[in-house]
Amino acid sequence: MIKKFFEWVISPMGRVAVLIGVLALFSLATYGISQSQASPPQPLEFRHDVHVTKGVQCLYCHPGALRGPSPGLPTITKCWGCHQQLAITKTSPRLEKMVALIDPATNQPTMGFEWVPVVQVPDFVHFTHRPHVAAGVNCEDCHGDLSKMEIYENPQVFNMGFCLNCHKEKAGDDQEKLTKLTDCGTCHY
Amino acid sequence: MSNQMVDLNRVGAKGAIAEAAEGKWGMVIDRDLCTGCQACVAACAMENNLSFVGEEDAGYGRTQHWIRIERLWEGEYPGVKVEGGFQPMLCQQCGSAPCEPVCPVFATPHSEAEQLNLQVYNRCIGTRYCANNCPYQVRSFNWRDYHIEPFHANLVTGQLVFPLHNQFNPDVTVRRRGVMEKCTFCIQRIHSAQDKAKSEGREVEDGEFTTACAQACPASAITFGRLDHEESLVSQLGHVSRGVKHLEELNTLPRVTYLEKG
Amino acid sequence: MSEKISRRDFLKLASAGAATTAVLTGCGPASRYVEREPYTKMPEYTYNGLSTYYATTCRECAAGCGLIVRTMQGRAIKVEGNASNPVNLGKTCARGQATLQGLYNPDRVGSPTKQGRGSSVSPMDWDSAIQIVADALKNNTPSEIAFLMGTGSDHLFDLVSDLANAIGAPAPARFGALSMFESRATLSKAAENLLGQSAMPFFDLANADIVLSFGANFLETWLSPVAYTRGFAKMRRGNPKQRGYFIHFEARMSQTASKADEWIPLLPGTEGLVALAIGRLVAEAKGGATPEAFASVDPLEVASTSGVKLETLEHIAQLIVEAQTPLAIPGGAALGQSNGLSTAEAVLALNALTDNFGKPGGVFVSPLSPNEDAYHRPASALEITEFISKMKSGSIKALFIHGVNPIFELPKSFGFEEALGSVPQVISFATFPDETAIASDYIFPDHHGLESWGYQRVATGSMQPVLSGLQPVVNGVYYTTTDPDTGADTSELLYNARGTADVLIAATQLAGGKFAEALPFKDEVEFIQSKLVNLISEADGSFSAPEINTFTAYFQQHGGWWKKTAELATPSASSVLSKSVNAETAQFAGEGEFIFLPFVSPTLGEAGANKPWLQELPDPTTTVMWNTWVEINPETAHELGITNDDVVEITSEAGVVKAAVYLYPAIHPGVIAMPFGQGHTAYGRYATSVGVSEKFMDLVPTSQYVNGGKAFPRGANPADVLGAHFNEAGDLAFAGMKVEVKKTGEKQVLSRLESRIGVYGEGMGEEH
Amino acid sequence: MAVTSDHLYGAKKAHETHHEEEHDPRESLMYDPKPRGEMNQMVMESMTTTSWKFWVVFGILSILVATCFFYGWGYMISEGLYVAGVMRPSYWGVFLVNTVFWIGISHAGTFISAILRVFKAEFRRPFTRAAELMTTFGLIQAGASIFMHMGRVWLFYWMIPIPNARQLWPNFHSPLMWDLLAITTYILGSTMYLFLPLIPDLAMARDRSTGWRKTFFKTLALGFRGTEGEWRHLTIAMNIFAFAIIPVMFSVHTIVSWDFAMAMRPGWSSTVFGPYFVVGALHSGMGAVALVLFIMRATMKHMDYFLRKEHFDGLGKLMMIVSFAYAYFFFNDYIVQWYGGDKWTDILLHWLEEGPMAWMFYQLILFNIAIPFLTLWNKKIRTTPWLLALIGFLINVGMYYERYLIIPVMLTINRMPFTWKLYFPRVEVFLTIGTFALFLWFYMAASRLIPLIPVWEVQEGQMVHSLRKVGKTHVPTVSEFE
Repeated sequence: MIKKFFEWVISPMGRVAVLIGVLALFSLATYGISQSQASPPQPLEFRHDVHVTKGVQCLYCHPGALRGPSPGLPTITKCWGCHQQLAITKTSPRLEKMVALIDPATNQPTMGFEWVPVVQVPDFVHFTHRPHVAAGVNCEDCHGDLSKMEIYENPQVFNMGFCLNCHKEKAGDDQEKLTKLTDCGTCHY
Repeated sequence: MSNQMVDLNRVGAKGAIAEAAEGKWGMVIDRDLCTGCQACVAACAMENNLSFVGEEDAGYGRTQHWIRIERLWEGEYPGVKVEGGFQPMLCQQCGSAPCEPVCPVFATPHSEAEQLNLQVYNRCIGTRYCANNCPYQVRSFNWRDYHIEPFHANLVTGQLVFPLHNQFNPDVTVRRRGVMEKCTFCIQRIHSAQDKAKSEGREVEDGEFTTACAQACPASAITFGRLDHEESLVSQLGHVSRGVKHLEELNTLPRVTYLEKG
Repeated sequence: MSEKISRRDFLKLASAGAATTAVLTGCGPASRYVEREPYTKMPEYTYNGLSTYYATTCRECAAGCGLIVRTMQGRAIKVEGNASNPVNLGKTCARGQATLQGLYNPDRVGSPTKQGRGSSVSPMDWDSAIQIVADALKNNTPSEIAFLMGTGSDHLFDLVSDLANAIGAPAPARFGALSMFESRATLSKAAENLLGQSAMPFFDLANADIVLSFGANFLETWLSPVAYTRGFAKMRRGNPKQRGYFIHFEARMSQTASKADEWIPLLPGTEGLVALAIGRLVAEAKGGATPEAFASVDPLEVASTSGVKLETLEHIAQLIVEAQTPLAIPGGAALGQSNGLSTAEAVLALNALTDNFGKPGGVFVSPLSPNEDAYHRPASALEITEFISKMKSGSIKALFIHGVNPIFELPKSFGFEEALGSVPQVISFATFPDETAIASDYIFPDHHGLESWGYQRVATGSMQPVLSGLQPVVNGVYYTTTDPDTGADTSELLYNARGTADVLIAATQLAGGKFAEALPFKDEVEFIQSKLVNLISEADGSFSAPEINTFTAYFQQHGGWWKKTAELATPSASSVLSKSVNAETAQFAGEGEFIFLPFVSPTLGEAGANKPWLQELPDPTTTVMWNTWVEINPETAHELGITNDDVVEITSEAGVVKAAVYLYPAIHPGVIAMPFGQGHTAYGRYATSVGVSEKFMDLVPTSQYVNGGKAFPRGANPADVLGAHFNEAGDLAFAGMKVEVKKTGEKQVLSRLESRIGVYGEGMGEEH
Repeated sequence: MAVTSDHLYGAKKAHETHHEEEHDPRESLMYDPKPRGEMNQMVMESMTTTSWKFWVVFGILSILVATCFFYGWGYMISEGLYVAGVMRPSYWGVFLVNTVFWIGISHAGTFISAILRVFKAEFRRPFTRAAELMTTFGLIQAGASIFMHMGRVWLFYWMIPIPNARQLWPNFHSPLMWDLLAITTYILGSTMYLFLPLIPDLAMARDRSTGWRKTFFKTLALGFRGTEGEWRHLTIAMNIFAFAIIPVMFSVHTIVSWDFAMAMRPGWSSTVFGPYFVVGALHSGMGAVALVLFIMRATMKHMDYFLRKEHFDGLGKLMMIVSFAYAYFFFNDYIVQWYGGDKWTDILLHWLEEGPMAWMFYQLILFNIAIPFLTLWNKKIRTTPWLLALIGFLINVGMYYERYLIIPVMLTINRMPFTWKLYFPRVEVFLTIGTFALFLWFYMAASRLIPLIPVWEVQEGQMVHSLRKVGKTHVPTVSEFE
């Protein structure tokens, strides 16, 4: 039996089989990674492209990026502020979900959307938007061109290499700046 | 994937030697004032998401305190005394730290920017060499996932709910089992203070912020601040005559100065 | 990589099998299991990762330290001291730091519960709960309604007092283990006798250059530990030219004593004599006639009875004579003696001799707190026994208990538990399922201190009159459930608690009639405003406001209201010296070769046992964690054939208690000491101890968990062996018991932080 | 290798006829040749004839490996290291004791086979392979023990210098990195060094076996046919490895010792640790070889022919010499440290001599120094296999004690008296049993799969040894044609 196995492995068919097996493993791993980057289901398929092309500033809905670590996700109150004036609000089937949440009597939302954050860095990475915005990094530098995204997706894997490349680039030849920007303690504590 | 690698050797022991005895952040602890009241220990635990380990493990030497208060005796009854007063012992943030060069994966590198010994939890693979090599024995290892023991949970509608998790400080990583941890001089506070100062276009002032332990200490026995600023309180206290560095003979260049009773 | 999985289903995985989690940890982020998603339906500003800070007041003890609580995404994250509050000036003690673990304690009472004295536990809704309270008020004749309250939450005390006055019920009785071990009644009585006013004396530690403490453990739990620790620090290092000198008289080296330059062990109960003897020596050294107060004592005799060498006494007297501003403090175990009052008087007399009344570094009378007419001291143990006998006699039909756990805190010999049996209806407002709550008919859980409104009077600890304010820093504790399919989060209230003040107001409204008139308020806040309103007109306040709403807003924003300048009253020293103090050695109750010296655990306090981090804090002097120990002098133990970790049986006339031995090198050979704070039979999973085997698999809800017979006491409660003996002021003579010590043969290894090899040289062949 | 059989038999007849009394050939394998085919057959039989006892032991070992090693380790990984006994200040426990111990064991193999091969010590021939197997299997256990010790073993690959998104290299300042490299080099080198001399025997086995064994040997023998050219290449390769592996061997254990010597700890930072550890390793290795040879001889068929008194005698002499060296370094280490007079070292020595683990300290001296000194002088003891095996066993116990004292017991004492605590192993016990079981399991499996006797070497030896008639007498001679 063992003998057969040996012979089979050595035979061309066997080698091909082994190769296929290895490939399968790799593709499985890659699939896992890609899955972790896919956008989670949202309570309402918010269309970034429409809003961005209409000229809505990112910071209008995500003002936290100016002040602190997290840009913040807008509550429905903010959405309704504009949308109550728009004709499309009545017509669009996509927006029915939102309209349903508005109490016609008070014209105030009864409850908020529970947005699911898409970009998630692990706990051990302490990322703060403020200094990045202050340093003149544009939103699209990391989050991609949202005028072309119907539903937001991460343009790339937010891993350490992605951060470091940019940090090194920004530091340039400035040794002190490089030290600060490549210091483990800058993000990990 | 970029081909150029960060040469962490530069940031490691060499960086520490380059910075010499001065350092950036430092602490002064007045043993004559320390009443051993454990407020600093509690404050540290609350700030840094330390896990409590329960009676057994605590007694077996697996406490997760980042700062502990040592008490040794001298003399015999009735003349017995606490030797030199209580001694709060925490990571000394050595300038040339024995823990740094021995880590095979740079999980405890030296921060050139802040002049601290960092502990990068997510890089740590748990060889525990650093803890062996620490002359002050101030590193603690996560022997298990103390935080998520079902023992601490309530069963609500068939789901485990951990009320105590609400208290976690989001600025500090909650450690999983198998990684080393230690006092960070509340680096999250350092960062937020620097960030604030920068956003207002100024330098961080002395006493603008402090570590959790110093903040709590009812006797104000702990002082924290910039060592490289002559006028800062900590560098002035650090130069008084009763100041000593612990195990100085090892030339670890500790950043914590103890003020003896005298 | 497998971030989504670990974030969404982690808890399931954690319970399902840790092997999976190992893999997750390997390829996933190190700690994604902590649910840090914000509660849903939060205002927008909570989303941007910035903290919000609220000022409130610590309710772990009655000192009234101001807190600033950092909150984020609707959670309280860190407790910091309120730098502007005159009591603690931004500092906190360990118990204050750990108060969050009370707020988020997994063992809080989840909802109003019909307890049925532990027999039939069933949850109920608040409406019926309020109905029950209303009926209890209405259906009983007012004189048969009684309120038993803790030393905390002064606003509730005021509310209940007003209610009691209006309906003609007896005034609420206040009590707490701390007030018992601090002998507050004795202090104020002594002040009344000598200084002419019944108030808390204030000892200006900060400006004294030599301090004599007669048992006052002011660095641990005594009166206002944080304030006194600040004072101590100033005394030590405040004056750059001179380092303050500190002498402590106590039979065992307490944490406070361990900071003394000279710790002088003496026979318990002789503190008064020693004080007088020192006074006499001082008077003689100063020359002139010996004042009446010290005339009766003979230093030589005192030296022999107390065990303090005459040279020591003379040397101390010399120090006092040379000192600029000497100060003597009575307190702690010194007052918990049959002669406690005269001890206090003797020490005050010593102060009078050094003529430091009303001088910097001397003795003052604490200012009354704002909106306080006179100092309401908590009930003395004697008054509590009277209360208990009233319960026994059946003249109490309905008993409301809030903020105190008498079954645990009172000595068994008082028989509170039995007395409870003869009270038809007992309603507890406890936040945690403690012994008393479980033994009552209903638990209507009050908010935790950090969730509640209110104010706290500062009886002592600050030079100014201070009224510390409470406000909710979080609106309840929620838990977030995640829909595994959509990933949508929903938040539910985890602990359905309600402010007791609100409950009482609602109940009175429901009861109608004179009850409704007694508390004519919409809610708790309106009542508090009614108490604050007359502060608006007060001058020299920390802030001023035109009208009450603004005032209340500022009050909450600043965490209280206080005068800018000190208002310490200066007592009259004139009569003190002329009045003779009859201090004789204390009487000890019971037979036995050892004097029993209980003390409040510095880390646990009276109610810290259910906070895991306080349990994990090593005791400052013994470094023991999570348990109770018995301190015995090594020589004594050697004679008895007892060694470390031997479980001994301590028998007094009042009862028996068992605990493990700690050979304590710094304790009087004739004394054994034991910390108070452990030994709970209920009060949550951390206060009780659970078998290791079931520890990790047991998932039943905690309400059943603790009193479901699974838990057994962690440590032991020294109150069990205390007999009903009192000093002249009616305080418990807790240090006045004689006990037998017997070896049981059992062993229980105490968890110590210290190393027995390194600190005591065990197994090293020779000491190192 | 152009050796005709009558050349052999000539020599044999010659001494069979005369001089029985002068020279007893039974003592020496070299002067007691058998026909080549017969000898090969004996080896094959020793490999193929398996008694039920073997399977019983093998089964028990398999169960032990499954439970103690794999289940135990899996349990520890899933539960976290708290199931082990390690704590502050003893962060390293039995796992690293095992690592050092197994690396020590692994040394004997290379030492015996490589050094003796280099110096052409003839008595080595029959048991080089047994020793080399010990190297490989021992190193496997050592590696496993290191991984057991790690807190997050699933991330071990972070120690391997590969380009990665984090843009981080491992830290080459760390002795653990040196360890990793040294041990990997050693395990690769020694495995190849094990394999090369195996080829001719595999080829021999291939020609004498059928069924799956044949396929197995065929695959491994790489088509070796025994031609002149093949032999030349093989000999060259073996010589290269024999010379190359020796410095590697010395460096490996020196580097292992640096894990401790480089640390800032009383008792550890000792300059003599390098050679001390190497000698210690040889000491335990020799003992282990003696033990294994005894077991082989007792259990396997025909082994009493291949393994004789002379071999145990030579091994015994070696053990004694090594124990001398060990004694020197042992006392050197402790006495020099004591003479240093450092406060903490003094306390540490007190701890060792008077502390609760003192018994271990004194037994260590007894087993490692006293017993070898007192016994191995005696040729009778040296040539009694079971006695020598017993001594070897005791030496190994002693050496295990030594490592245990150096790691957890010395770790108890640091510069912070407040933290001193004594370590007790918990789950480590099972995992240790597991590693030992796995080692034996490998060995037993190998004894069924490959010839444990390098039969071609024996034959080669027998060919070059002969009794020649010079005048009236016969003298043993060795003809050099290697």
